[in-house]
Amino acid sequence: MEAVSSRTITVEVNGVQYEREVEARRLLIHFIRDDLNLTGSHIGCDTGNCGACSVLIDGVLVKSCMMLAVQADGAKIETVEGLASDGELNGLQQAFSDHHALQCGYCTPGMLMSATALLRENASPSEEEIRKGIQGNICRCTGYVNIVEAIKAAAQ
Amino acid sequence: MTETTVTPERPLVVEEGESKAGFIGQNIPRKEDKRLVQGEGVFFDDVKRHEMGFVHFVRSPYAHARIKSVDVSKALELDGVYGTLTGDEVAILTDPFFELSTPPGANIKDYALAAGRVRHVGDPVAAVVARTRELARDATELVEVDYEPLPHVLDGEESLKDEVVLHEEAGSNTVWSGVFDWGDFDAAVEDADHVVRIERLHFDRFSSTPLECSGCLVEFNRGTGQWTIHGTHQMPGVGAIWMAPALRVGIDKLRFISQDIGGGFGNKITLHPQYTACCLLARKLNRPVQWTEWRTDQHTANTHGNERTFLDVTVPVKADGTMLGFSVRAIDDCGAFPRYEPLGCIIWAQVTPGCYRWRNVRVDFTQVCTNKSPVAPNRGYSRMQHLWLTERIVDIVAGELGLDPIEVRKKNYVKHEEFPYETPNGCVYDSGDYARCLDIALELIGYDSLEEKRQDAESRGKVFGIGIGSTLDSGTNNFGQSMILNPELQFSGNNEVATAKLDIFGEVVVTLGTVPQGQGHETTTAQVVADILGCTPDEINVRAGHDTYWNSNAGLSGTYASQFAVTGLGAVKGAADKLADEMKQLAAAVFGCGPDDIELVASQARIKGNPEAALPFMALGAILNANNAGLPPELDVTLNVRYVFRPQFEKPDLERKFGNLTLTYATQIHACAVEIDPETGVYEIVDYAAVDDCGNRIHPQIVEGQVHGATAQALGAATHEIFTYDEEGNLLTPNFYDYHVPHALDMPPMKTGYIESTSPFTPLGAKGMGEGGGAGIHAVCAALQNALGKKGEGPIVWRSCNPYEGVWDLLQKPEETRKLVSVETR
Amino acid sequence: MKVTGERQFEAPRATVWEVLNDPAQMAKTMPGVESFDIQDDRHWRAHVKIPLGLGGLRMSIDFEKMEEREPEFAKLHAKGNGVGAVLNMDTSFHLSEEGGGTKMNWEADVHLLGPVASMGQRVLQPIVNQQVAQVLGALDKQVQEAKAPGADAPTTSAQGS
Amino acid sequence: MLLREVEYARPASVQEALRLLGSHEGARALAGGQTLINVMKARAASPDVLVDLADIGELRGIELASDGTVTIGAMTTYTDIVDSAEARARPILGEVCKQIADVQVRNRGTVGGNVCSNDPTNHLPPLLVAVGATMTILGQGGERSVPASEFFLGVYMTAAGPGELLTKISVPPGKGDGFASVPIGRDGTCIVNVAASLDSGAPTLAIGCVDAVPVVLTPDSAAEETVRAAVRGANLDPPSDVHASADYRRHLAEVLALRAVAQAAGRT
Repeated sequence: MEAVSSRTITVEVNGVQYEREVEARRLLIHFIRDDLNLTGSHIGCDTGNCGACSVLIDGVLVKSCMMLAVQADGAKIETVEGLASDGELNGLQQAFSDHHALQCGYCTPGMLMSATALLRENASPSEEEIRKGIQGNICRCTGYVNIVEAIKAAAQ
Repeated sequence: MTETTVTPERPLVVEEGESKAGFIGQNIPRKEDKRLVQGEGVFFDDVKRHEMGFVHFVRSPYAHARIKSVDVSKALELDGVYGTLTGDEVAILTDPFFELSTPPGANIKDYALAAGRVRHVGDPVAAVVARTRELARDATELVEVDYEPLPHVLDGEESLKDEVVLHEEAGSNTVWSGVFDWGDFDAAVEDADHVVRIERLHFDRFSSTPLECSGCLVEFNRGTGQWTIHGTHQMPGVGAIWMAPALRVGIDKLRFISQDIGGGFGNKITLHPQYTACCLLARKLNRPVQWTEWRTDQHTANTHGNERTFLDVTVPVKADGTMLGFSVRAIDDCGAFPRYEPLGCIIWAQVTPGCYRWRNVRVDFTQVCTNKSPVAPNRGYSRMQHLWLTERIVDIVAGELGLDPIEVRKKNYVKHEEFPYETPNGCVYDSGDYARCLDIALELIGYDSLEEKRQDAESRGKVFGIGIGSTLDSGTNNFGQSMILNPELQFSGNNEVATAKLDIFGEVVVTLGTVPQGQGHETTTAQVVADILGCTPDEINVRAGHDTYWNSNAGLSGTYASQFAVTGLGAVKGAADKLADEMKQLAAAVFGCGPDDIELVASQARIKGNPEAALPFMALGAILNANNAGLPPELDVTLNVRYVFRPQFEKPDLERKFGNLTLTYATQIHACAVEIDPETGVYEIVDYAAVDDCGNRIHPQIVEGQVHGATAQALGAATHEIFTYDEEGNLLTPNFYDYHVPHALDMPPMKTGYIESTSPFTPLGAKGMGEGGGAGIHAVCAALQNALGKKGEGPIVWRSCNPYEGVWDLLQKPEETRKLVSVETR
Repeated sequence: MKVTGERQFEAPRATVWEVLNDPAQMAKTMPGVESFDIQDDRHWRAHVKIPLGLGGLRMSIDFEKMEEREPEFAKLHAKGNGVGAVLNMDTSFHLSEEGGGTKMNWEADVHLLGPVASMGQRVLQPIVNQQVAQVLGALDKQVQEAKAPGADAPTTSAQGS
Repeated sequence: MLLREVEYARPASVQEALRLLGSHEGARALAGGQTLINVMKARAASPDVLVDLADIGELRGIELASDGTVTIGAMTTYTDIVDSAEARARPILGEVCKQIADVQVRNRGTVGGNVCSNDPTNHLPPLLVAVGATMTILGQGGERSVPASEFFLGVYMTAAGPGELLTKISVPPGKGDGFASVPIGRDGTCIVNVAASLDSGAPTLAIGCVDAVPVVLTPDSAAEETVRAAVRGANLDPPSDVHASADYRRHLAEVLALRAVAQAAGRT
């Protein structure tokens, strides 16, 4: 098929189907935040370094600022808004609060998605594995100390 | 790279005061967390309006150039573009923002967009508004700006020569200069056994780069002329003081709203130029406009921390290691526009002696403009730079005289029994025990097994070093210090506001004047109010964020300068006390007894000794709000109170530049262990301890979180974070691709300890804390110096930022830095 | 950033001088030239898309001849405007007859401004070297063509992408 | 953060991809996007057409031949290599891929994207040269093989020209390999990196970050003095940037060459 400058895509985000026409140049993070109004995922940089935009695409942890929305056509996307079930926090979210693993909360959505991906793959990670798992998520408030503690606690 | 298998121990509890009843001092769950962990916070970029336009700025590629013409015609022709704004329009429609300094700084003209001349790469020249973010960016490429490049200056000392003048209307690059002279420095030099001289030290330019960049959504109401700004401004009180006169409107026309902010660290205080441009666009286009700043814009044009060079440092020292004082010439580089400056020229004087008892200090201070991004009060503002100077002096003096830097600290620290301690320029350190904190830090880092650690490192071909960083968080400014800079300024004291009400269904609602960006204000406020009203924090509804329309802010409201625990909670305590008193008066009127017979316990107002006679909060609220017939006429009770907290300050003596400039002084003593690979200069922080003393801790977890965060930012600034410019004036670290902030794997194992020296000057005995005074930078520099130098030999660590090549140069050419230091022994 | 070099041409100095001073022929030596208009013999503008492997960098460059001493020396100033990049370049060359051909000593002082400059600081030097090598290669062809007019000039293969 | 207009296609086959790439001068292949999308965000360079290779199954996967040769499809991600049993036939591959950036980038970033973008600081160009890999390029005129040492031509320029695709990379078996680098912070961008292999006969060294392409050295022995002389003999002229001067990079190249060779020697 020929190259096009915009296209209708179908995505499932946190279990809900969406069909939208979107410009080829539209980044996936802008599509999630501006077009679908799911503003939980955030933008903290413009070079793919900070991880605040991390989401799961078909179970794989990615930075949604380095993907075009059209690339996600047909995918199942999980964002932070899908972690809790109608207001009931899951274990990881509760551990983040219990251990004061967030202050401003701006990196937290991306951090939770990275931790979710890590724990699905490795049920009891060591401290080094936890730090390696969130290496792609910059936090400027916490120095990562309590984030590592929270993930360790959620793993038990 | 050692595997970080050491898990940070739980904080070493040293002084477990009697466990206070009530919620203050407990780690209650944070009220902010529930929404934030579900991605349901509301940050400025989450706010949307129908038909809003997206703003994108056209920015200068030149460090210094005259603007000959700006042609927006092609941009306007692009389908989907709503409109534009240029510097000429701004110069017509607004007045320049008022300057804090005296001439020549006072004559600088600072507009929302560059008018006539651009002064740094990234300086906004014009703005375009369009239907989508992408279209706005496309349109900026169609705006044709004809620049006439001018010579530029990027170095502070060079700029002082005024060969290249940035602001013609000021006629000089000097923003402010003055000499501070306390005690008798010359006599001290006479009396000294040694005089140590340090030719040059340099505090590098960096910033705490909050993860959320700045931005706003601005709506204009044509009927009332009212602007509503959903944004990230940390000090709306001062922001409005800048913006209203520039826009030629009353201050009430500017309504600031924010709920959640993704970190600020002082970099969201000087947003008035960009916000004013957005206000003009919202009015001009009669549509809401939304500006989102991207990371590269934030680094190249928003704000940096102050860069400061220290020259000709002279330190008279007695034979026994007692330091008598110091003199220094300081040159502070504030970038292209002063804005919040020159406040930085006096703020350091809050901690003139640092943690030490020397009495004779002379500082010749000059602040200068350069063709670089403007500065803002970045975390540790101005005190960090000065405290780094005092700590470098202590380490270099100890090194040159062959003394143990730890013993020299203990000998010269202000003693525990000397508090409250008046500094040479009249500030009063409220309480503390620096030596004790140092001992705890040494214990946490296993100082007694120093030699084994050194040998173990050497066996792996590494050079080991341990360093101390002692620092202060001076909190709650007396803005009267600004008068020392410019006697005509009408700022002094400080204030913060809170309101509290009991409404019809008995719910307690509190509003603040502060602008939290992660410090947990809703939680600590609920703790204070719950303890006063005798209920639980869950029953206290603290409205999230800030809104001018709550009418709970004052001129100096905001969240900055480590002061919430004092000013914010001081206002909250005042409001809660007033509300409690009114609740007792109402209950007394209902029960027919005196207010003193009433106590507030278990969410009820009841008669002491007769618990059955109790009115639940709901009853009190209902009676006053909807069922008040029969209440005594003289009962003046509203259950809706507003309180303004004002710390007790005097205006300083402008002649002697003398007076109490800050209310409280929290202490942090850090110890850092490094291992250097001598073949490459690469080094790793292998162990770290931070001991904190900020008086009574309201929420220990939140205090520790601030210590962790401040340390991480300081370690970033000490190792890789630096804003370096090439000779064209291009910033070489314009985003996170080259500006390397610490990631999870970069952080060392961190151990924390604390003591609580109650403050005698604050309502809750707490001290403001959180900026951290750059303790991590001092500790890393000290550790590198300890590893590299031996008595009177080896290199001198003279810069605050030491990347691998910096350490490599120190190793390769020790004589280049050694010659910066000389010792005259009598 | 200063770049200098030397190049030997198997052609008489007059021919080399003629090529160097004919904007139309010089245009063919520049990588990714899309269009070219000559205002007068001292000013001309080129629209180029510099091939950068990951997609071109579009720029319009205004050339101005600053100095000229036929047939041995000329100095040019070039000012390029592109997205996220402003180029200021001063370039000059000396021609001297040597060994039956012509030796050209050239130098260029390249100033690049804007985000492309800071983002690309590690790759700027190698990219400039690559572009210079291509220009000199193309210049060699032009000179050979000019030397033997009418000879069926080899079709210049597409330079880079 | 805001790209210029671009056209996008997602072909199902290599042939279809080649046709699309050949049909437009400004067409570029989009693999993992971990470099190209960032370059487009900065508008430092803007392709007109993106040909997304995600749906072309045959370009992804790792096979281990009986003679121990590991063949990696160009669209194979770093995570695929780190997790792959077949790739363990040449352990250095997984070990180095694991140091690249972070989990998110490794989950999408591809081997083909890494070598075709050929950013001077990338890990794989020097590594694949040192281990003696061979690249297979498919163009309109059919398939050809190019040794890694001849694949890298300039910054962002490789033997895979416009309208062509790198389809796979074959790595001969071996154990005696080493990789040493100085990254900015842990797992950060490399200031200098050096790959070494003692398996393909004489020692082969490839130094990254010091030129547009990896600098290849073949000292006649792994002895320290020989290796040091080889690096000095190369009289490297590295770029300088905010993280390191040319002199510092030149010095690191020497130290890291010795360490990479020592690591390789310890594993033969």
